[in-house]
Amino acid sequence: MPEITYVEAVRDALRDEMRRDDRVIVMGEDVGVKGGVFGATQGLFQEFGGERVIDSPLAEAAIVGVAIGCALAGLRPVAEIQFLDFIPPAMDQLISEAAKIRYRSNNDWSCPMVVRAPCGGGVHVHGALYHSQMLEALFAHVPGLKVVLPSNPYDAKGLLLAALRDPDPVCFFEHKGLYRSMRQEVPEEEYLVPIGQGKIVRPGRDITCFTYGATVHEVLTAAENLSRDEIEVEVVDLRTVRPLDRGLIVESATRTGKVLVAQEANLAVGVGAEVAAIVAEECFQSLDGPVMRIGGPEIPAIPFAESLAEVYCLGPAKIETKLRELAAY
Amino acid sequence: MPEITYVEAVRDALRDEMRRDDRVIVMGEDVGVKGGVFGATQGLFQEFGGERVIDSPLAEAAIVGVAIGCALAGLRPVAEIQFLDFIPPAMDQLISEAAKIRYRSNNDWSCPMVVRAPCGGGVHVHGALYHSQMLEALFAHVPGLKVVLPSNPYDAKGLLLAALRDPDPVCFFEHKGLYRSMRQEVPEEEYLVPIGQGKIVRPGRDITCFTYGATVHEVLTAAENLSRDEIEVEVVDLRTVRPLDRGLIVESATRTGKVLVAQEANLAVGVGAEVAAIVAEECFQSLDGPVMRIGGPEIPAIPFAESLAEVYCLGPAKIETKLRELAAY
Amino acid sequence: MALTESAPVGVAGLTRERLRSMYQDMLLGRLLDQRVLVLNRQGRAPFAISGQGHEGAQVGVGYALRRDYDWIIPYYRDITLVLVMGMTPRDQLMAALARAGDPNSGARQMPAHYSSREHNIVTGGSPVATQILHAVGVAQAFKYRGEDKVVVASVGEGGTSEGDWHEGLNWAAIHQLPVIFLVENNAFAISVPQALQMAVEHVSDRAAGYGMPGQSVDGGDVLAVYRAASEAVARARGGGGPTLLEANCVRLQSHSSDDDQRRYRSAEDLDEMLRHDPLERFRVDLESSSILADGEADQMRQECQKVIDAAQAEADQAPAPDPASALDYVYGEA
Amino acid sequence: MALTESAPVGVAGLTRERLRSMYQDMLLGRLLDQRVLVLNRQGRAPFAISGQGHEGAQVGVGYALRRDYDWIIPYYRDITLVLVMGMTPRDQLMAALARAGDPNSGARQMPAHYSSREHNIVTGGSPVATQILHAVGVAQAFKYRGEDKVVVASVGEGGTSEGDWHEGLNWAAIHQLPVIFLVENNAFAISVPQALQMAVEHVSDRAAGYGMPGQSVDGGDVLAVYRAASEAVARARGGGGPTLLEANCVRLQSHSSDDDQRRYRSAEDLDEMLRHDPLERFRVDLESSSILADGEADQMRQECQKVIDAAQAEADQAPAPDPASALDYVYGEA
Ligand SMILES: Cc1ncc(C[n+]2csc(CCOP(=O)(O)OP(=O)(O)O)c2C)c(N)n1
Ligand SMILES: Cc1ncc(C[n+]2csc(CCOP(=O)(O)OP(=O)(O)O)c2C)c(N)n1
Ligand SMILES: [Mg+2]
Ligand SMILES: [Mg+2]
Repeated sequence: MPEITYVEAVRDALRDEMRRDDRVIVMGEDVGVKGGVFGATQGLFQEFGGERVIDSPLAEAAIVGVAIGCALAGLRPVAEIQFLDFIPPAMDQLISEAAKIRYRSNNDWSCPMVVRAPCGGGVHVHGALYHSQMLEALFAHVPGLKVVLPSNPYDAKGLLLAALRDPDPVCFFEHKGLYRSMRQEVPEEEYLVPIGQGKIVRPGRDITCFTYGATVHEVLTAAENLSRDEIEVEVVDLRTVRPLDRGLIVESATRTGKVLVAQEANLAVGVGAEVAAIVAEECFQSLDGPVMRIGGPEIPAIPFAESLAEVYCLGPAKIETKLRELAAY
Repeated sequence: MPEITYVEAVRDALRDEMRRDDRVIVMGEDVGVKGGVFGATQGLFQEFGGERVIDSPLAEAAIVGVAIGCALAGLRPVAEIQFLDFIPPAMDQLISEAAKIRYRSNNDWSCPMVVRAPCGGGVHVHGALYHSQMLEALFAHVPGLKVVLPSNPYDAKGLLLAALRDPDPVCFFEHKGLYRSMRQEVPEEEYLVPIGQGKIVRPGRDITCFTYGATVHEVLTAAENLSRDEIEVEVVDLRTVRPLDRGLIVESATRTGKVLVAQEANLAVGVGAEVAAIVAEECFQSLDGPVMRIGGPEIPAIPFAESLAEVYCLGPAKIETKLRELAAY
Repeated sequence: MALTESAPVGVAGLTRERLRSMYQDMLLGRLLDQRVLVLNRQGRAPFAISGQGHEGAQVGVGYALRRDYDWIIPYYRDITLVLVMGMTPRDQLMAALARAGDPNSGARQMPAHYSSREHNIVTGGSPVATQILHAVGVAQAFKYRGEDKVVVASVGEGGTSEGDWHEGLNWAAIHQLPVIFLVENNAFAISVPQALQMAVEHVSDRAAGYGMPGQSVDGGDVLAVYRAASEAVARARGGGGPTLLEANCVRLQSHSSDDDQRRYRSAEDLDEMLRHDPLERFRVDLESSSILADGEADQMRQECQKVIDAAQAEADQAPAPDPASALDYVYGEA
Repeated sequence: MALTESAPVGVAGLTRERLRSMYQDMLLGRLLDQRVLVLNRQGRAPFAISGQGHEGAQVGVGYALRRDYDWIIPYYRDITLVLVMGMTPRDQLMAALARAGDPNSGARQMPAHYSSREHNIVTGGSPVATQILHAVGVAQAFKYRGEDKVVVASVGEGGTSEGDWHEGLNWAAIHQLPVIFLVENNAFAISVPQALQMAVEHVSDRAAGYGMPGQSVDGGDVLAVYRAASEAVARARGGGGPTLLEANCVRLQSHSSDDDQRRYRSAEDLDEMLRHDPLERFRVDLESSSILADGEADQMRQECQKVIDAAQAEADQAPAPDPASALDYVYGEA
């Protein structure tokens, strides 16, 4: 199996599905000749032409709204938003329209489409306030949408193929900190990773840490450090944050009895709050300690200067401290 | 003290503050001659003229974006969104711009403004999917915003006056189910209800129910029913959902040991999840039962037909059942 | 009078039969609209929004399309347009009374949120102007598949202030897509007059700025609308790209059953409107050119009322939606 | 050559001194821009976005305004415009090197997100075109208070595709507000050429659709821009409402330090651009009309470099932001 990067996995999934299904078309800013600002659509314009790989005007509501129209008319559009930070202009099309089309038409119409966007930041990534945000909570709140955040190349390809075949709108948020930093063996042939299933990426008996996106790797590093002291942390990569894998959440939390939720996004009213609330309601009798959360502080996003960015970002050390606190409880 | 309705309280606050402070101006669809579709700006155009009470074009991003510009230039604008359901086109202006202006300019600029919108629905209100939504979670997630949802005329006036004097953008969401259904004695003179403070609207020893908006009244009814069986439910009206009154939440939950969070909005990744997560983390040792939530089911919003709307809406009976379940735990 | 030019053989390339049918559809739309308002006043239909005064625009455009072939994405005033495209009074009364059998949404949405996959009527929500972008996407799909279908999206003049409207027209012009942007300009957006909505006289003045043809027509003159729409349809079908078509209408009723336009419009203004009633104008034209015989309009009216009565009887008996179904269809089966 | 018409006494109502000062500002902007790119290539400035090729447009507009009286809401290419309005190379290098002393944002934002309350330069974020609406609001406040100030909002031609742009122009025209919508059209939005951004030749073709005057000028000709901008400013100040002013520029560098325009633009295209360099053109004009003597431009260049060197030396020494400050200023004190 060839080793490929995360962004190559995204591109391979798009290319393979476009070869297989001519209803799949791609639209977004700079997705054509340039192949996307991160190269996620590299080569597609050359292979499939400007009718299927459309360099859109600079208008996010249009990118999503036109994609909705394409979906209504039987295509399988992929809308790329250049940075997740620029999805708010398309929010109305996503939450008022795409999410509600099947329900409001009593199943007469549907809207199968994928909205892709790079998200996230971190120290040493110079994205600052508007090229770093994790906004998944805004979509995870909305019935009718599915929200996926793969943490590695294998999942990126398998989940994107699943998203492309899903009957409903899927928000597919790719962590740009992982795009080139992570290589992995990925099958060349087709495979699907089902939407809505989390995965235990490290089994452990003492604490469960639920997380997703790039934070998975920071949690894994922290977990290794704790393992040296024989504290075994189970790490669950949620992978999909809407719908959440409730079964896995409850099962793992019940087994370990201690839970930390770690997320890169701002903490308040985030996905981690939902996970914590599920655990607090459904695992009450099994809990051996408070359900803890760690995530972005109460500032708008990651500032530019490294000295400031560090305050926002988690990193293994902060996570380790929190895990030790919970372990000691 | 005169008895006035909720919508009159809103109008009085606007009028009084416009008389006091000529930096206050109002803009939105139909806020002028018509006085707003619910009458919340009735009489203002006649008293203050078209320069201060601006009938805007049908463009929500503009209503909020122009208000931001007014605030930057030293005014105290009030932007009315006709229904909260129609705020998503303005989301970018709210969460990318208004919320971040102070932070991104390192306190050089600020954005004091109020965004008002009627929200919510219920059986017998014919709002359906797009004239009934509770979208506060989308804003409660965003640092830089404040989010207020008064449950009665007294708070509506006092909180709106506080919002109008706040140095930062305040989302002020008024429950339209309460606009005319609720009368209360409200002082004619000025008073402020501080943003960020919840209120125990019914003390109790057995369970705390945290809630806000119109649901407060449903919870109170349910609490009365339980009281007949000597189960005393403390009802906390959160009033502000960003920032949450963490102190009160922890204090009350610690005291009663049992918590239900009730909200009209969709449950997943909502304000109730945040409250539950806070309780689960900070009150672990005091809890005598699972932290429970009740709220909107996993459907987009309140359907039109009454038979369907009932499935969405809470109402005292469903809340009572849940409270009894928790009490029996 | 355009109409009498070539009567009695017909006008605007339309046979006498077709002209009569146009009148009948306008009439059916008007009467159905009135019925819904009555049901609302009786407290039986919780909400009503009227298309009275827009029938000329709607029938003119509808007749320029190929039914069950071309697509429309209507807005809430298009009661008559959707009738032309294949909906029935029964369908609409099911919606007005919130019956399970409402084909638009199963009574999940307010009435006048039209939808029918069978008739290529695309589902719409309440947010104004979002549908403009959907129409562009539908047209993009037509073009991609090499189909010669056309899609019409309608909106009020107030809706043209929304960002989505701009983004949609711009995109359609760049890609020369087969879409017609119909603006039913009734001079008011609820209470906001056109002068507070835009600083131009005609919405169609904006077409040039997008690089597409634009035209304003008298929406009170169904045949003028038909001609303009037919031209736009021919252009779109032939690969000539989009058109901005403005039809100037009158809003004979208040914005909706929750509004009272006497509070913000003068009595003269309201009176003056009546002179532009498209239904009355068309009747007079058809009668004066003997396409409608004396008394025939009344007879048609009675026939329409019968259809509506029967539809109402059916809707009256029809069941409300099953509560259990409220949770269905948030997602499809994978 | 417009310039030689009335030289040596000056042109376009500008004294010789003022013309020289305009050149000097253009030069300073260019050289500062180059320095930031060097710092980026050295790995010291994490991000850079260049305004090279836009100096004519920016100085032309800036000189038409009253500094510390009128307002601007710039975009990321306005390095030279903000210098004209009062920012210094030191300010900008503090931002490039992410120093605590960055007056724009305290190094919270990427460089080129200009802001200075002192100089009436409104803070901007990264989302394209949102600032258009803020400018309209600022102008609304001016009008409400009866002030005769003017605000300029700038944006690229790509930004005109956003809904916010439409909503802003529409609002400003309705209320006849003192705002100038400056579009710096460099024919590309990152890699997307104008023809995929709009179906019209000139952005200014859109002005009529909003009911406001629109003009396209050669952004390579600083004096032409100055004249057009002065006219627009006079109109706005006098209560005559908004103007859409398009300045056609060249984007001499790639979109940003993360882009390489050779991947999507032809070598001829890139070569051809150089002929439109506003700085070179102005120098030749000033020299041929003896407003600049031989060698003076070189001398000015050296002076500018000295200013920039000193600024860089200061920025080099300046401290990074204190981590503890990261949590400040989310909210103000009530
Ligand atoms: C995004 C959005 N904002 C506001 C509303 C509320 N609203 C419904 S119709 C309407 C006026 C529409 O006027 P116009 O577009 O002229 O159409 P008309 O009703 O006159 O046919 C408004 C403000 C809405 N439905 N959607
Ligand atoms: C809302 C939004 N979408 C996308 C981007 C990413 N982006 C930044 S600049 C740019 C191109 C802008 O082109 P143009 O407006 O022509 O200005 P230019 O850079 O050419 O001066 C894009 C797509 C953004 N910053 N904001
Ligand atoms: Mg109208
Ligand atoms: Mg450009």
